[in-house]
Amino acid sequence: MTLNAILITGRTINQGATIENKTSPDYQEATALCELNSKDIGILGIKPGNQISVKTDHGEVVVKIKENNGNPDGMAFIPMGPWANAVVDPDTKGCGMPGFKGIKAEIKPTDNKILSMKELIARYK
Amino acid sequence: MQTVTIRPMKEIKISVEGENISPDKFGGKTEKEIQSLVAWMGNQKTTIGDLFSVKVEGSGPAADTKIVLEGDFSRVKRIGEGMTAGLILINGNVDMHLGAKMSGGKISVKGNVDSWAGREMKGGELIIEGNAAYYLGAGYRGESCGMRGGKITVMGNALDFVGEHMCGGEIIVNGNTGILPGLSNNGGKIVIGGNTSRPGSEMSKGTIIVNGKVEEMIPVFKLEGDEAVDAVTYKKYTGDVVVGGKGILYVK
Amino acid sequence: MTVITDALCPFCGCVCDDLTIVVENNKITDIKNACKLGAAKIMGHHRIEAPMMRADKKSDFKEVSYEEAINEAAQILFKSKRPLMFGWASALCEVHKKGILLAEEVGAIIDNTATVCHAPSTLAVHEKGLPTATLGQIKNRSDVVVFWGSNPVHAHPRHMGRYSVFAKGFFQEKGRKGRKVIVVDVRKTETAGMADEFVQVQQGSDYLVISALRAILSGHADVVPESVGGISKEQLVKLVDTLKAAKFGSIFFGMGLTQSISRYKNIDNAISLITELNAFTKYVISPMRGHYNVTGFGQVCSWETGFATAVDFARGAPYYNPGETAANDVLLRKETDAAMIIAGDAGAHFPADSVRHLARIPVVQIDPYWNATTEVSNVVIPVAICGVEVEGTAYRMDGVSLRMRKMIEPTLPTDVEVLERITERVRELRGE
Amino acid sequence: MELLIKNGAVFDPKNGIKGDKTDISIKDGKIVSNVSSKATVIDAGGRLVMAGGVDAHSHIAGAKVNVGRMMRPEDTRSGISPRTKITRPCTGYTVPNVYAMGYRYAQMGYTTVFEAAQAIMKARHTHEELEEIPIIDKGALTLFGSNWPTMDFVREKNMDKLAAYVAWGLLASRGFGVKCVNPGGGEMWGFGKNVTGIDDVVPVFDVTPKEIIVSLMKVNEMLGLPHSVHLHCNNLGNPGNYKTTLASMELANQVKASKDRQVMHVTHLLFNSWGGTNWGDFESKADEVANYLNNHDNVTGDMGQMIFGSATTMTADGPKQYANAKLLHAKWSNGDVELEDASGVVPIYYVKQISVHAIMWAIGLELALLTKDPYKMLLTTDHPNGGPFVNYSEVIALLMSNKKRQEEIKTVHEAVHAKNKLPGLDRELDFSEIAIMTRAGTAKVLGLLDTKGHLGVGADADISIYDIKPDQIDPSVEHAKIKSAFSNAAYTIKGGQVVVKDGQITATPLGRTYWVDAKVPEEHHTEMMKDIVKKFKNYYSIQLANYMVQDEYVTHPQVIKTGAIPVEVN
Repeated sequence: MTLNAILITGRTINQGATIENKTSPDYQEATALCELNSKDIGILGIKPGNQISVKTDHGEVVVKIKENNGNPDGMAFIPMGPWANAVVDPDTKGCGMPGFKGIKAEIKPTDNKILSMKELIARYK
Repeated sequence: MQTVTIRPMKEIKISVEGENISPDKFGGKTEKEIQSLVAWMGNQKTTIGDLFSVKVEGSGPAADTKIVLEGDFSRVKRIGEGMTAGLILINGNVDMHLGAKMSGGKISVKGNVDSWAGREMKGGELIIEGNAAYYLGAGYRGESCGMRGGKITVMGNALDFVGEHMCGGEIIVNGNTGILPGLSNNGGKIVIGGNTSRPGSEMSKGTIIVNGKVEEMIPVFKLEGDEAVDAVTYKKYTGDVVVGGKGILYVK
Repeated sequence: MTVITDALCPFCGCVCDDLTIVVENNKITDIKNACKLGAAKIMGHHRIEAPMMRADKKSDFKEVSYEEAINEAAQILFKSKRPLMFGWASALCEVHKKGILLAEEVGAIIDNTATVCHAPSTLAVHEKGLPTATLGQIKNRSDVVVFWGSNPVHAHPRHMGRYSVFAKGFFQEKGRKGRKVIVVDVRKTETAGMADEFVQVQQGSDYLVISALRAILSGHADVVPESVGGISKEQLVKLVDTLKAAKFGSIFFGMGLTQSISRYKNIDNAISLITELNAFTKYVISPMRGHYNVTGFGQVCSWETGFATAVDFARGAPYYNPGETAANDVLLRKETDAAMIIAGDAGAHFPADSVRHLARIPVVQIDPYWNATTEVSNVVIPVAICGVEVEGTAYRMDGVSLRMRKMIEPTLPTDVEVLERITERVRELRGE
Repeated sequence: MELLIKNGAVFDPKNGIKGDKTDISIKDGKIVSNVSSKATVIDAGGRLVMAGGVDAHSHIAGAKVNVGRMMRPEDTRSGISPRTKITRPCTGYTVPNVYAMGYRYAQMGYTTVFEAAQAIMKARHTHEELEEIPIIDKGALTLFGSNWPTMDFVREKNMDKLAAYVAWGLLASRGFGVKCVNPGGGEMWGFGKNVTGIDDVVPVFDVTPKEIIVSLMKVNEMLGLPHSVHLHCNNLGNPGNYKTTLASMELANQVKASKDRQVMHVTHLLFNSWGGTNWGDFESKADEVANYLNNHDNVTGDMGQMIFGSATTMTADGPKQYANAKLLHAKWSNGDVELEDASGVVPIYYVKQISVHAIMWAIGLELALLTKDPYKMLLTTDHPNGGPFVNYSEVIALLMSNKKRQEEIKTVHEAVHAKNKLPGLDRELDFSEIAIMTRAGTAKVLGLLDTKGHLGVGADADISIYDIKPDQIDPSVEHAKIKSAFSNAAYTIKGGQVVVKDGQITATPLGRTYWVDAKVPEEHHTEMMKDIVKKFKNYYSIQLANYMVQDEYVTHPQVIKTGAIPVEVN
């Protein structure tokens, strides 16, 4: 199943607590995830902890799904970091700030592996 | 009549500051004199002659000078900045700040222009056959006035913040614009042929006409009813009511 | 064993200054009063131990001497026609001063992490100014506290306790009970869960909602439609009444406003709302700044260059225009031909296209930690940790200047030493 | 290092020199009676020589100045010049960067400047900027007028504790003197309100501005501070405020000076000498204010002269700035500082054809021309409130030439004829009077006349040479030359070093920072600190241990020691 969502990115406490330790599994655990509400997770037909692919006009990334029922329907949240930034809108809109929030995304379950920070960045070289 | 034709000699990757490419700077000058004018590229102080081939035909003052730009100028900023007279014909795309602060003369572009075209323009005319990016006819950071006079015409589309802080003059965009056109309009006229969103916020004076669809209206306008402008019927709004604005927004 | 009291936290913009640090044999063994974020940073992580270099970014690094790495860094900057020097938020003001001088000398663009955080707030300040106050003013007086697009429970864990919500103050003896807390956000965050009122706005509609509030406040509720940004007119009218009823109101805003559609214009509009509320009662507005000294970079850069950030020194004099001179602007245009990334992680926090360009050009990194920027670097120079191993100045989110303590002795050179040596070497290369 | 300035037409009012050809000998940064034959000689060639300029009131550093920069990139982009081998880049007109502050003052022949207001809690920031302002000596006045401890001790009528607090506050902020801005108003602005005069009661704290002013003057003299209380009156910027100003000045009679200077300095009087009841009947009352000064020796003032064009108003007077922003529809920054004070920043553009602006412009000049003794009316523009300091030469030219004034009057709104006395004033100040208003007088008002503002032996070797030959010029007629000469010094010498030659910066040494270390009896300090500790525990948002400015922020201190108890010698 596919979910069309609006993606936002931002801080979380776990992302922050591991931010100076970006090669650690803890950082990946805290950051390579996407929060959706249980209804949307249900639409995807998967469970928290499963992998999903988040695809936007700007890229695609595989992250783990996490339940957050504070999200309204159709809202996806990925903590700020390399995984989120693989799919955000780079356009600075004439004011220097890329589009880290409000990006149209297509979310699907996937079996593809979650890349580590190093693997993710290696794709850019 | 003086005609100056310049053309990049190689691909330009790092933006060149082209404020010296202007009839006011070229008028009455020889090829050699034009070649020796400064053109910064990044942190390198170079000259127009280092970067461009220069051909001069005839001689004349700024008002009788035509500059023809051949080739790719998409990384040349500030062309025609502050020009007071003459003509610049651009046969391709150009970078930011085209015709910034110009007060007279005419610039005509076949291609696209990057952001801040016609920034703080006071007079003259800017014709863009392609698209414009952000802040068309807008101001500089913190200034209370953007465009004050003159006319900008865009045949294609423009992005966000068209005519921000406009205090006078006229902007016509035949296609669509991005969000917030005419933001804090203080006396200019903006005509949008296509669609836009969130027009006219904080406008105190001036007019915005939208011939396409307005995706989102900012809830600061009073609907006055229908009104015909040049035989076309529009919904007429006045505002921004928050700032006691006397601006008029016509939406088809 | 040494116990350091009233130590300052080098993590977020709260710069809490009431930490107690226990040091044994130059190792921090215990912390009191710090939140999870501060404790994690101060207790320390794996560090880069020695300078490293590589010519090919796909190959592994080789350890080199500081001299070699500094020479290479200087060569890269010296040769560059369009260098970018980015980061700075996790470093002290003393580092910023050295960085701005070096940027001047090599004709670089210098920009800081605010470019993906609160730089839009600065753009809004250019338009409207900033009616604000120190955090103690809020603690002592504020009876209505609004968090708009900010989530302190996650990003500034002690903010509510120390300054804004639970804190007791002179005119707010009851602490939490005396304050009305409102959260405006696109989703029900943990902060929203603690609020008296949660106002759920549709993503991207903040500008419209603020305009509606301004219209209602100015007596023009008649032009406001029945629903704006997913909020009913009724709730908006009620919200305006609540705001007006305050004796001292404060709004704290975050990246929900700076990063959404309309960007800095959201804040521009919010500042106007605050200014207009002052016709009725006292109101202030404050950005929730992220890194502990991101505010400091803006301060130093402003007094040294006149501009807060994104300063282009290409022509020897400062030029400023975010949208043109900010880090992502020049990276996305592929103009940058060399970069120095210091005390900030562009590799992790810039969009993929920007990082792709960094991967193509020579990159010098100065940082204590291995991070995503390291992955795209050619020269990596590890340094001491500011605010833990190095003392110096930081500016709290409200602009209060504080002196960070040294908790333990550094084993590596400081940012200041490294930047001074690079600057000296650049001067040598110029033949001075 | 020895230097000898020969053939200068020296104006040194303190030492009674009025244009005489006097040689000045300099050794090790000081003026001495003679130097050896090895001394470098500067031939002034009959040109005007004065002590380096001293500015007692200018907003050059600190939080609100930087707020001005942050909110005004449109100002920063004016006045830009790139770095040179000697100088860092310069930016800005009304809110210049730190380098431009130092260079531009030095280029005008100024060598000492005092920042007019710093909150203790933000003093570290002030010093960070002062440390980067090149060339000039400087210092900062510390705000005390709405601080909670001040109001508590005033209410308790405990002058010992108040003196101890002022002494401690000066140490904490590395401050030079006591600034009092709209006393009580800063606290009331905490809830968006203000006081309307000196007798209003500040709620909860239960004190009046009058009590605050008198108490601060008392402890200022108890402590024997070099400078007097420096007052920004209540009601500033409101028509009719001259009554508040006169009432405030009268308070000076309640206190005796501890030294040979005023007990109250009322600053930027241009903004406080207003008659009328609204903007319609707005008029000058400069004559009333000047008349008061002419008849009293315990109060001094400065002009706060207005300059047409762009300015940035910035003051600790928070409520005034909100009112300004509303009136002008201008962008507005506010900066409340917990338990201490407020501040606001609003840009303004002064227009010749706006009647109120024209009347204001004339008020400043009237104050200088109607006050007989120039020691009582210093030259300032309250930079950048009245206008940027780079315009001092314009003010000097206006004061020295009635012809220039009459020419200007023709270009401004006609209201000045009805609302001001300026059109009828024909007084023209001479070089000695200008030297007093910009040097000797400022130094005397600040309490620094031993080493600043004169050219006698023992003074700091801060000297300016201007490209005018006083015996060959008629300032009344040749005012353009006067303006040009005072804009760009032929030489500025700072601490014996040539820092400016022909208007160009030649060296950028770092000047010193003046601050006052005032001692009080230990028991007073201890008692006072009990209150302070409580305030930090309960109300401040930072720890007491992190409050005081550390030595690292004042790398070239010039400490003046004073005290309520006799200082033991050796």
